[in-house]
Amino acid sequence: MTNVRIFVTYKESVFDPQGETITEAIHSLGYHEVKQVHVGKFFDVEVEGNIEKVKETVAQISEQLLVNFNLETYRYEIMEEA
Amino acid sequence: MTNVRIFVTYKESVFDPQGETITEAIHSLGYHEVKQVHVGKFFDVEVEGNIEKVKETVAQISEQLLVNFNLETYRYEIMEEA
Amino acid sequence: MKIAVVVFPGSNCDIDLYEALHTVCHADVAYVSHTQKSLAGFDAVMLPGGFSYGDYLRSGAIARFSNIMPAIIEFAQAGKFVFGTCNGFQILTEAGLLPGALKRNNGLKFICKTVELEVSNNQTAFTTQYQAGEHISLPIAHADGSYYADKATLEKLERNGQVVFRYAGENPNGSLNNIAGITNEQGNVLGMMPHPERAVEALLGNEDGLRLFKSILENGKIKEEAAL
Amino acid sequence: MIATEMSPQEIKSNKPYLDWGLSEKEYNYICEKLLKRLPNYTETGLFAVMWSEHCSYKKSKPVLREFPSQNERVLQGPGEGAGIVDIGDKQAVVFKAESHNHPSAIEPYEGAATGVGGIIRDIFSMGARPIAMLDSLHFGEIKQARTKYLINEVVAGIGGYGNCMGIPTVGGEMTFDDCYTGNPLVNAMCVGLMEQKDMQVGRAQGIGNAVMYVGAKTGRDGIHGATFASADFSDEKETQRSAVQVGDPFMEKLLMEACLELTNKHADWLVGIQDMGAAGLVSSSCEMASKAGSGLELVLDDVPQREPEMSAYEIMLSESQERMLLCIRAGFEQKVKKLFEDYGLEAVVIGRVVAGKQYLLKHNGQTVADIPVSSLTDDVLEEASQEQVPQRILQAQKKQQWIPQINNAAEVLTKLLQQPTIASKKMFTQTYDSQVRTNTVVGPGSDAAVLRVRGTKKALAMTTDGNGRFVYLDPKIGGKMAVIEAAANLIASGALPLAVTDCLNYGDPNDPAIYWELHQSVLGMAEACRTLDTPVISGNVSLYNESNGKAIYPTPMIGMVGLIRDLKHIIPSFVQHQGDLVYLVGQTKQDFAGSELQKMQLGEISGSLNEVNTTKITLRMKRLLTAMEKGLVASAHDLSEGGLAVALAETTFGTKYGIKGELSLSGAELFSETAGRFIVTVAPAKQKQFLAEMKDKVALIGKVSGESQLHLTYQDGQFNLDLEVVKGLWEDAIPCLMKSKD
Ligand SMILES: Nc1ncnc2c1ncn2[C@@H]1O[C@H](COP(=O)(O)OP(=O)(O)O)[C@@H](O)[C@H]1O
Ligand SMILES: [Mg+2]
Repeated sequence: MTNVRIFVTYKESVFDPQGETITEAIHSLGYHEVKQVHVGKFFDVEVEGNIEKVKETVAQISEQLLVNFNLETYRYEIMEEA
Repeated sequence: MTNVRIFVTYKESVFDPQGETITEAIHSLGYHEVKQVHVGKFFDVEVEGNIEKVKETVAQISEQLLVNFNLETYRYEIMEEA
Repeated sequence: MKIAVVVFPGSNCDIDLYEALHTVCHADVAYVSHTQKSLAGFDAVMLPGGFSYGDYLRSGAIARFSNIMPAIIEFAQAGKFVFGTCNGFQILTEAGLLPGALKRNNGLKFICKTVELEVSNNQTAFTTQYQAGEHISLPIAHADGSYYADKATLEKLERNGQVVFRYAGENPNGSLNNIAGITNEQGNVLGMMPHPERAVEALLGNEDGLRLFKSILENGKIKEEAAL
Repeated sequence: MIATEMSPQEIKSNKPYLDWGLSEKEYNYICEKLLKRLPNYTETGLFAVMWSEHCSYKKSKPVLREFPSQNERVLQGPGEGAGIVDIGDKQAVVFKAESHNHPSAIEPYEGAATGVGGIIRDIFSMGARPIAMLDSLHFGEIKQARTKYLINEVVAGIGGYGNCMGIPTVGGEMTFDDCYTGNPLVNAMCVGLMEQKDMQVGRAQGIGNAVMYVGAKTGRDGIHGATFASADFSDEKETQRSAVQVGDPFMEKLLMEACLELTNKHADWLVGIQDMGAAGLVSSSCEMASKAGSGLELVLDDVPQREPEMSAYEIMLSESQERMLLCIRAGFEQKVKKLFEDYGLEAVVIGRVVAGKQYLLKHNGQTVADIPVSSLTDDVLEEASQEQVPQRILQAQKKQQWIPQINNAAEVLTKLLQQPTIASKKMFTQTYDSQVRTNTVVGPGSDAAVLRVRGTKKALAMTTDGNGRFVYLDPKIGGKMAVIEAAANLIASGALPLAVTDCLNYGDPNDPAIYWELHQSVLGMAEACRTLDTPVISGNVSLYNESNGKAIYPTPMIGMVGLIRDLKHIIPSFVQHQGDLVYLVGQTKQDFAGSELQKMQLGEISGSLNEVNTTKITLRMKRLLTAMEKGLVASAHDLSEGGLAVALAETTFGTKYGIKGELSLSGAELFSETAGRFIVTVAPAKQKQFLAEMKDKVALIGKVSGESQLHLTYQDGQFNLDLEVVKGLWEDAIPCLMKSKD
């Protein structure tokens, strides 16, 4: 069993209203040392099989389902193998 | 300037309907080797100041704003210092 | 002309579309479950608003893997009419039948209100009963309605006249180019965030959506007659 | 888990039940009188939740008996998931309200969302399709960041759930007062529509019939949530509360559609159906058995579980959402399973109706509970509560009444329109889908919401109203006023009030002053309900609404539904034509105690209320309704917070018209809040008939004008106000407060 974390973020060029709103909220709390906030989501998945197969599966579910390439890109990290 | 990534996840016993629904969707696509999906979000923040101060700020904005302790917990990683 | 209204798990404007077509327009319409694999016998298919699969992951992202989707895609490729409103529009973009994507409203909140729209193209099968450039009012009700596409796609949409409806007053959600509804290149697939099916009866205060359904029915009939 | 459970002896000596809300006296009564032995851990837990106020109504029951609950239209009164009222054509309207105050104070989004989810299940468990949601929300003044957060999250939770379900949220109310700062009130009401033939009950009967579980799996959510609702808040406790329930509206949508298919198409498979709400599986199953006088056996190993190694106690007390319990005729289990499977849901047999009257729970091959069903539901110790008139009331009666000085009525009106309780709530209501399923004829922003009944000429009007301030100053009169206000909102929309649901929100009932408030206000509400012939068919009690030892205003919420016999009779709240005559219906008295004006000018409320004559007001409202049904009324708006002046301004908002009026009232009386009054506009051609119908008990106060001005001449002055300007201020007031930094 392998634990993989898949990170999904908006592409650079896509406006992220949530990031803006949170940045403003942080500033209004007085933390002006915080310059920029970007928000992303991640998926922690547990996958069975050998590592090559796992990587393949992760790429496939990301590309088919988890990521919308009009807006988003992704990256993943193998967290641990067991 | 320090880049920090703050990870926010649901606490253990909290029901995550989104994760459940995505897991089912992945299974219905035929990827039965994927056992469990948990969804989380992350915040990439750029913070000014020395590292100790940065850590303090990150803890404060997480606790005051980014994390709902009724349901969520958080962890952060220093990504890079510049 | 026979119209299918597809019901996905979590669709909730299915009855609104059905009633607009059946009770108000006296059209021949039937519900089709997402579990079906065929649209045989139908001449048009409509995807209703709602929260398919709870809008979990992204609006429309999971619904596009339904059993019925290959039939809808085939239908679109065959040049038959496909219409999606709100969640239906989101599903059509996720399925790649329409370009671009619908992201979270700039204000981050769900908005339910009536907005002013411009009919930017009245030459589509869905809009022939409107005047070119006419301003109409339709309700919106969504949290993820901010239309996004990259620059090249936007230019192409504009060049081809694929932008059919545009927000004419305030832009309620941050959609690029004020886009509220688009067609595919062939013009037989329309997706829009506003809800024309909520605006077909004077009792509910607005009839501006009626002509959209009448356009489809009329153009469907013309097509049928041409085929004979 | 199970290994670490306390033994019956340990329970007796360590008294964990005290933390679960069961008193020493109750525990002893259970041991000595009911069981004649010591209850084990699971059993003690069952008693603790079932005997909580939330489930047993042990404190409030004697008072609730005061309410009228029947008339010839009522098909189902209190006692089931929701009340049912005949609306003709073999159809019925079903409704109930529910409070989720304590969960929302802790976790506002999920608290509000699961409150909505719960009340929706109550409606479809009766066999009715939910057609509308309303809410009643009371928060602290919009000052602190925490209050703003609570408001945003509660509103988002209500919208998030209702929007996803495709049930329009069509109306409600929202007030702001310091007393709600630490303990906001979040009440939700759901209205459903059904064919009378589809009526269901929550009963488990017929030996051998199956008890089936459907919906979400059981987790350790909100264990002891029901008993939390019975213990007040203090700031220190806030951080330690246990697992919050999370709502899944998508699951509930599937569950609703599947249950409606079962109840409406396969009634012959079904014996009873009930939702699992507070106190989850224990309360739903033992109530279903108790109502039918049956015995029940459940095998807890068969309960679908989300988490490993749950104990019997946890399985029974879990408040996981989106679950229903069915009693299915033996032999139809597979059919039911298949029906739910088609919706992607699992239906599981978890037990049977058995001979006798015991409540038997099996887990891991052992009997973990074996107690009489009735001991959980019927044998609850009802305790007589102490009552005492609060000091503030005794003192108020001795003091002179406050009479405002009005020097600049236009300025006062302008400021009143910006008071949060009066100001536009659009920034919140537009986050609710108020139109989905295309029946909403009148949505948020009018006196009552109106939905047509598809396929008929009928429409239903609905409203929620409460006014803690009046009830605080005089519970009995305030109680009457709450009911009158709800009825007035329906009448103003052209509807005949049918029946009432309520949420009774009060402080700690062990305080004799608070119990007195509860009792007196119920007496007032009951009297008004009797006069109006609007029985109370369902409701909910929420006690212990206190924070740091200070109670909220006693705040009963009245939810009322009315029938409009013909769509033609729907009356708008807004003026319709230039030249129409403006009438004031009802007399204006010096009613300033508890008014919005008093609150604004003094910063607090005080004084005592003048008596309210419910008979007279009812007669007046009936006449007005008749005039409406005869087509004599162009628009109507009832007078509430801010009185006549505010109502006159409101009734023009969103139109291109204004009003030019001349009144024999004083400047102060423009803001008096005498109950049961309306402003009505009438076409000149209909004037004579209108007056004949109203028996001349109305005053002509002006005309609808073509420009957007409110021009008023009154006893001691006059003013001219630009309505466009004040409408802007009225609309921006709440958005400004919500944005401002504290
Ligand atoms: N929290 C809310 N949810 C939905 N609708 C609301 C809410 N608060 C106020 N409204 C709507 O705003 C309008 C005005 O409310 P209110 O001032 O309480 O009216 P009234 O005084 O006539 O009872 C009503 O249409 C009501 O339904
Ligand atoms: Mg009113």
